[in-house]
Amino acid sequence: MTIELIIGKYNYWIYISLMMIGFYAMIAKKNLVKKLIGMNIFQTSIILFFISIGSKKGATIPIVEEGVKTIQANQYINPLPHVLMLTAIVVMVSTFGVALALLLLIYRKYHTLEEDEILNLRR
Amino acid sequence: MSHLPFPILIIVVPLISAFLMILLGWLRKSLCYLLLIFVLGITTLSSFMILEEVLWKGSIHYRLGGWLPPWGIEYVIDPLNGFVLLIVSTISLIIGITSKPMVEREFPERAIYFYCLYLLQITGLLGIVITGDLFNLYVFLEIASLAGYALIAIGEEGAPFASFNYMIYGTIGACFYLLGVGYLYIESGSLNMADLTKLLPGLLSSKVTLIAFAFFSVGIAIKMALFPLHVWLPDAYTYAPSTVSTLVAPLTTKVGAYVMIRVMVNVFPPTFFTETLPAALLLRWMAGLGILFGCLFALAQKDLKRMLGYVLIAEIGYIAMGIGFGNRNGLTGAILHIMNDGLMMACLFLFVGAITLKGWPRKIDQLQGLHQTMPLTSAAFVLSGLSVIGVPPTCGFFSKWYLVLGAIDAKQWLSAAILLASSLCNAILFFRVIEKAYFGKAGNEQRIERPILKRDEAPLIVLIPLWVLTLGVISLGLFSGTIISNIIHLTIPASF
Amino acid sequence: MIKGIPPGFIYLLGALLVPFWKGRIKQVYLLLLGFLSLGNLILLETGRFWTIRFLNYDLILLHVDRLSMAMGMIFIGIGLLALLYSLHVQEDGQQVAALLYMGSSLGVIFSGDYFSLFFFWEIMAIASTFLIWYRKEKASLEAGFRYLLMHIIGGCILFTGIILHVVSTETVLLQSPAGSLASWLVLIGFGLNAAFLPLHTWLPDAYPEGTPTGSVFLSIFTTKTGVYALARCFSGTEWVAYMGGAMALFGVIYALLQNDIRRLISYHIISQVGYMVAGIGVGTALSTNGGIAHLINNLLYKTLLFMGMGSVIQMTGKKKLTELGGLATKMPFTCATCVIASLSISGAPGFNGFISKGMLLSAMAESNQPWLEWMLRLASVGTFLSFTKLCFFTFFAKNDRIEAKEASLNMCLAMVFVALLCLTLGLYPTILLSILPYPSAPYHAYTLSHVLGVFQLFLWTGLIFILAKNAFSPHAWIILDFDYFYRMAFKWMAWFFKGPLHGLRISIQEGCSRKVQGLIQFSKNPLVFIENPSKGGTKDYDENLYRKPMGLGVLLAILFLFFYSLIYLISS
Amino acid sequence: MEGTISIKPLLALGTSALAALLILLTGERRKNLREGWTLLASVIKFSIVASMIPAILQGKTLEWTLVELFPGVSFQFRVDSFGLFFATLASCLWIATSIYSIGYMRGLQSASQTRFFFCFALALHGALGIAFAGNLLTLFIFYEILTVSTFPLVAHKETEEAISGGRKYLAYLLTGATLIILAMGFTYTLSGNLNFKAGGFLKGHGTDPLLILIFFVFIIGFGTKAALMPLHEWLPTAMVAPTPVSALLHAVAVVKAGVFCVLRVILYVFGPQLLAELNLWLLLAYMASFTILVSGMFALAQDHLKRRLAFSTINNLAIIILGASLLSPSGITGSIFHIAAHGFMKITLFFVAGAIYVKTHKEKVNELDGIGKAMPVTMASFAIAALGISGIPPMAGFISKWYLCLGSLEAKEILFLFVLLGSALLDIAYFVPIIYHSFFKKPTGDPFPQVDEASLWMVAPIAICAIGSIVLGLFPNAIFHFFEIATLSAKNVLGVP
Repeated sequence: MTIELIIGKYNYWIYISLMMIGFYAMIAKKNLVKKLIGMNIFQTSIILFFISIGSKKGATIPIVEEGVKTIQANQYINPLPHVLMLTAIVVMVSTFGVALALLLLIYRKYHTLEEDEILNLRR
Repeated sequence: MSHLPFPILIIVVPLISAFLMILLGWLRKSLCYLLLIFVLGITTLSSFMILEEVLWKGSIHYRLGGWLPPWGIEYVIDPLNGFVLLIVSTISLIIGITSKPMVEREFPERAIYFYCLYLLQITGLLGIVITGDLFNLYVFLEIASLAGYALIAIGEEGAPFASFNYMIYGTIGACFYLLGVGYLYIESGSLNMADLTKLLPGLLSSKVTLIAFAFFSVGIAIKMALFPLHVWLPDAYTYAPSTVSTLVAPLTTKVGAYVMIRVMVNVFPPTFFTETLPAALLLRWMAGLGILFGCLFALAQKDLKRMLGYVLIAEIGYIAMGIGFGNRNGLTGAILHIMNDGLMMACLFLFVGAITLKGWPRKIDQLQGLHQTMPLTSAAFVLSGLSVIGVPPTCGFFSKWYLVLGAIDAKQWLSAAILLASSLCNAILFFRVIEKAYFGKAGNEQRIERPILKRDEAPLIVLIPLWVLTLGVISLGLFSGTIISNIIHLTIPASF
Repeated sequence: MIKGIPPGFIYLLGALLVPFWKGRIKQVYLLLLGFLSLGNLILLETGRFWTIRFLNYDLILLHVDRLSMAMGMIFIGIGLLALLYSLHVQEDGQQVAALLYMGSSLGVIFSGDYFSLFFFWEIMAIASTFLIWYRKEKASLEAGFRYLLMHIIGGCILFTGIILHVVSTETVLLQSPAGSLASWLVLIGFGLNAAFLPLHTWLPDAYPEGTPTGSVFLSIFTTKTGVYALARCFSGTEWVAYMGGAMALFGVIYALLQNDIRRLISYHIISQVGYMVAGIGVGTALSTNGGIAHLINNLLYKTLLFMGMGSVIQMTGKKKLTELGGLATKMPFTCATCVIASLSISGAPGFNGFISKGMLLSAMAESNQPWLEWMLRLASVGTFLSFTKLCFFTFFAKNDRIEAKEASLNMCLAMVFVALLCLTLGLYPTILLSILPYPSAPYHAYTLSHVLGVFQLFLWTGLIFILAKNAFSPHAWIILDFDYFYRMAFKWMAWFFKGPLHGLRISIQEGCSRKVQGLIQFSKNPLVFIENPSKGGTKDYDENLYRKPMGLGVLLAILFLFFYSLIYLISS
Repeated sequence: MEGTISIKPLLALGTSALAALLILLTGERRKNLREGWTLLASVIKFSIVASMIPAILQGKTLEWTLVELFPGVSFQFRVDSFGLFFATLASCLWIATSIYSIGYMRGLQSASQTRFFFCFALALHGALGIAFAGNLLTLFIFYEILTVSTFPLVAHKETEEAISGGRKYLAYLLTGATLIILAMGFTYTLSGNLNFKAGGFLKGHGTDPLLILIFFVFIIGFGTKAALMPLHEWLPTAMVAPTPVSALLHAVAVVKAGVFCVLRVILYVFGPQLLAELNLWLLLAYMASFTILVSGMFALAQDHLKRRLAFSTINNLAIIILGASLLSPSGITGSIFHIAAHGFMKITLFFVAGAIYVKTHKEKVNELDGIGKAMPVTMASFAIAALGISGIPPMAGFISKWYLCLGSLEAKEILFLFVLLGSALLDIAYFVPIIYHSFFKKPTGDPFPQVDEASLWMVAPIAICAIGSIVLGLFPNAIFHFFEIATLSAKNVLGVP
């Protein structure tokens, strides 16, 4: 366990901790909204993961200025993860939207969003 | 660059029509159904043309926007995609045709949105199958899932909760898959499947690749409802509206199975899956337990649809087991079962839809006299039930046959025993229902009083597709030899 | 040139048409059948005819030589008389059975190969059983069943022998069986029909239980075909000869102890068959001739006896010596014919029994078998004794309570006719001698020594009867025969099959179905072993009761991820 | 042996399938038409099958391939002598059964007759398909059709008892069927082939222990249908079915199909040589002998007439298997011939049981005292058939007994001869009391006041089948050439010219 492993790869640690927080919420929280928030945190951690793997020290965002003839790859961070994550964010947002709509439906039906109460109601 | 536009048509047409559907719905509600059928017809036609071309000329590479891989998104269509594509589009067309009376009965005011979501769902499923890019696959996976969540939530009392449940698991599965893609990208710098196939053999020793593989294993397992990660399935499919479960049940899980084959056997080298890692072993175990579990719990169910849900879990187990055997026969069985199970499940869920349409309860105990009022419908159920049991010459037998051959080749006696035991279990399951429907007098459970047991058959628009599916179930078995030697054998990696 | 057809066929085919006739026409038809076969007999020539290809064999349905011819003549002749005797019988079935019985025994006599012999042998057994059953009493039903069982067992033994023979020789031709096992089995098979000891029990068991007319047929054919078959295949086997002697003695002794008149005669059949078997066993030309001659004679007087006793039973309804008596005046024809028959069977000079018994005794003496000779002589004493007893107690003893009329015309006619035959053959033995199998063995019946010997015997016997009349007077006791053991064996077997074995099956079945019930219960709720959340005990599965929070599934997913990664990392 | 291509097998199969469809479409309203279809189909089918006899006798085989199922295995019909034997028997007795069942079902005014006739036609379809199948897989397809189509027939009465009988039937047979899949899988993996070949095709493949395993899986699989002990228990239970079904089940289609399949496996998959090398035949023969004796003993204990007949069936099926397992020419001939002989005799017995039930509603053996007087033709037929089953000449049973016993000696195992004879004795012991009680026992009072013979629809098939069993015994080659075909099959299998 070297210090490098902790410091050098801090991005991964952050992503993992975020992910675990999200999981914790999904597993332990009884409230469906909290679960949903957990899910969102979990998804965000993935975005973080992807963005961080595309980054390089000292590089800039991958937008080529007008007139530049030769592109040096090490001056730009990898554009692909960004592109992917743009799409992923869209997906996640829509998931979130659908989820909220579902919660609305659930609330109308059971008048509660606590999972154990709903389960009890259905027994 | 292919000269034919079909590969893109098959995605774009339903996608665009999904939005057109809403516009059209504002104008003329009655036209929506026709649009749906029209679009599904186009996709079916296209997939048919695609498969034909693939079979004649070899794989099609279709690059979106002209970008070269690995940067651009490429649609690669080999016989496996083509085959699954055809299955998905055909079944969705047939189910689409039957949707009208069910929609009108269950949720007429939401018909437009239903049709829209239906098309989105199909877009997602077809996209998953057709794409040659791992990330693109994720996107389509989520499109299909989101449409699925929404569709399921339309259903009866427990549906929104079941749908939410499904969504949590589905998202986790999809995210795991996405993480797997990310790790592979770290290692190889590519997202293109064909590219990865070339790159990966050199990278197998890396731990990152291993972790990626683990993420894929779990993520896809959740999506295809492999035991014990199936927990979302029974509730979601039971409470979904009948037409939705008819659509979702046969297709979603099958497409998940397709993804599993694609990733584990095609993208990664097959030996990695079977020899380097105990992945195949784990898969077999999960599948075996899943089959037993599915059968056992199906036995305990009183609700016909729920029972079918558990049967579906067992069927997924079959496919996974076939993949897990890691040999030619096993994989043949798995791929064949994707088709067969798609047909059988469509048929069975459609049967449930048809009887619900006529006001019959879904409780197995209350089906007495069904054969008198709906003889043709119940006959279809009997035949497809026999297929699930694996009675020849129905198609279910042939996939089971290949799976058993695979088990023998792999010397997996326990698996063989499980496969055979499960078909017995299925026999109990289905004959229990058949017995109630045909020999109803025996039960001393309260018999629902139906004063007139006149013939009251499901409408033709349901009945004909049901019987088309049933005939498919009966006859495709006999043509499985042709299908296998002309299509499936082309899809199996040479190392098997 | 008209060739004869196998004589059995006339009766066998004829039997099929019986149900289509009624009343008088039926009677005419039956007699016609008899005469037809008599005529057919004349057309027969020596040799093998009617060879047909059946399955993989060449079967000879008509094998005529002097032996079968002699047997055929007496069978057909006496059969005709028996038909006459039973003309009054109304039931079609009984007539059919009798015809089938006759036909099949003729089939046995004339078949030249083992296959067809056995074929007819079995039909004979079945057909004869029906003659017993037709009496419709409980006792006769059971006795018939025992009779059938015994014959089927005998048939099985014979069958095994034949099969062994056929396999080892690859031919079905009728000849002495090859191989010791085969020949023993065939011998036992034949011997059962010939009432070998201790396989004889069917005879005294079943014959008294037959219908009055049926018993006549029974007494004619079954044992005689056995004797015929022995003569065909086992002529000259010493063991058989001693068996014959033993049978002759045994039969007589048991006959003396009987009370039931037909049972008495039945035991006499054993005794008489013993004579024949002894003759055949000795196997010289004279002794075989004697055996066959005795067979012919025995058929005549034994049939006559059964006819007479049948009439008595039919007319009085009684069949015990203790209940009978004083019928001499009431049934004079019956009485007279019975006396003739008794004298014949006892071998009085002038009656036919005298001829054949004499032949046998001389043959024994000739071939140096003093033991056998004395056994047969002793049996003769017993025979005379028992028939004196029979006639006395049936016809002459005092009995005032009995009422009877003379038997019907056809019966009397048949009886008188047979009686005349007995006398004819006794007085003109050349007729008899001319048809015997060995024409080269001359015999002179009425020599002085023969006649004197018989008279000597009669005197002594008469003396004994008069002195010890009381000792011989009939008693209503039960005499234990081998029968008892067979019955016990069958009873135990039946008990075992119906009791313990059946019980075992049922209990296994119930055990299985309990297991299945348990499984069904389990399948209704596979979670019985896990604690039921609604503390109601084991109820049917209900998804709402068992629905777990969704966090559990999420946890499962993570655990699986962890688990998979771990395994992959370790194993790579 | 080159097969001649002929469409006749397909036509014969098509006839019954079409009949089933027509019956279903005609339905309950037009009864006469519906039953007309049954009769018409049975006659047409029989004539098609019979028209194949001459070609087979010339040593040809008729083939028709529909579609290749997988490499080396097609959906194929191949009519050889053995198959034709069974097909002739089944289609011939179908005519009798159709006539009879019309009488029976009308006599009882049974419900759901359309279902009954439909399933009946389908079951015959399955039986014929089994007979004509050219390979194991095709055979299995029809085997399952037969199994499934018989279930509604067993459960026809829809009482609790009938349904549980049906369940038991299915449970046993489907378990057997799954084992067959396994065994077929092994066979295919070993040899890459499933096509029947006279004398077997498995020789030279696989190791001995594996072959032994496959053999037993096969025998257990098909043995359930052939009611080999201890897999027999479904059969007596299935006696709740209406009598024509029991007749069909126990004399012609179902159990015979099971035996047929066992024989196919013994003679056409494994082959005499291989079985002799592995010494498996002896084991099978012991199994069969056990069944023969024990079922005979069980039969003695049954009061229920049909159940007694059921155990007798179990007994006879095992006899057929025993004969074939002896692997000697006469044994195989006798065993094949016994399929027909037993078919004719047992169907008569069941028909009689049904006729009695229709007229008197009595099913117990001890209730039949004196019924011979009321129904003389029926009971006479019973007597003929029962005695025939016990191997008494001139009925057909005698010929099969003769050949089976010869076979046991040719195989140098005299033990089996005793088994066969012992079973004949047991047959006598449990059949003959019925005969004499029904004819001769004087019942107390008149138990059958107004009973006479059943309708002509029923009596005619009874009498015809009874006469048939005599004719078959006297002229075993008459009309259908049963004996010749059986001999031919035995020769083919053993490779004797």
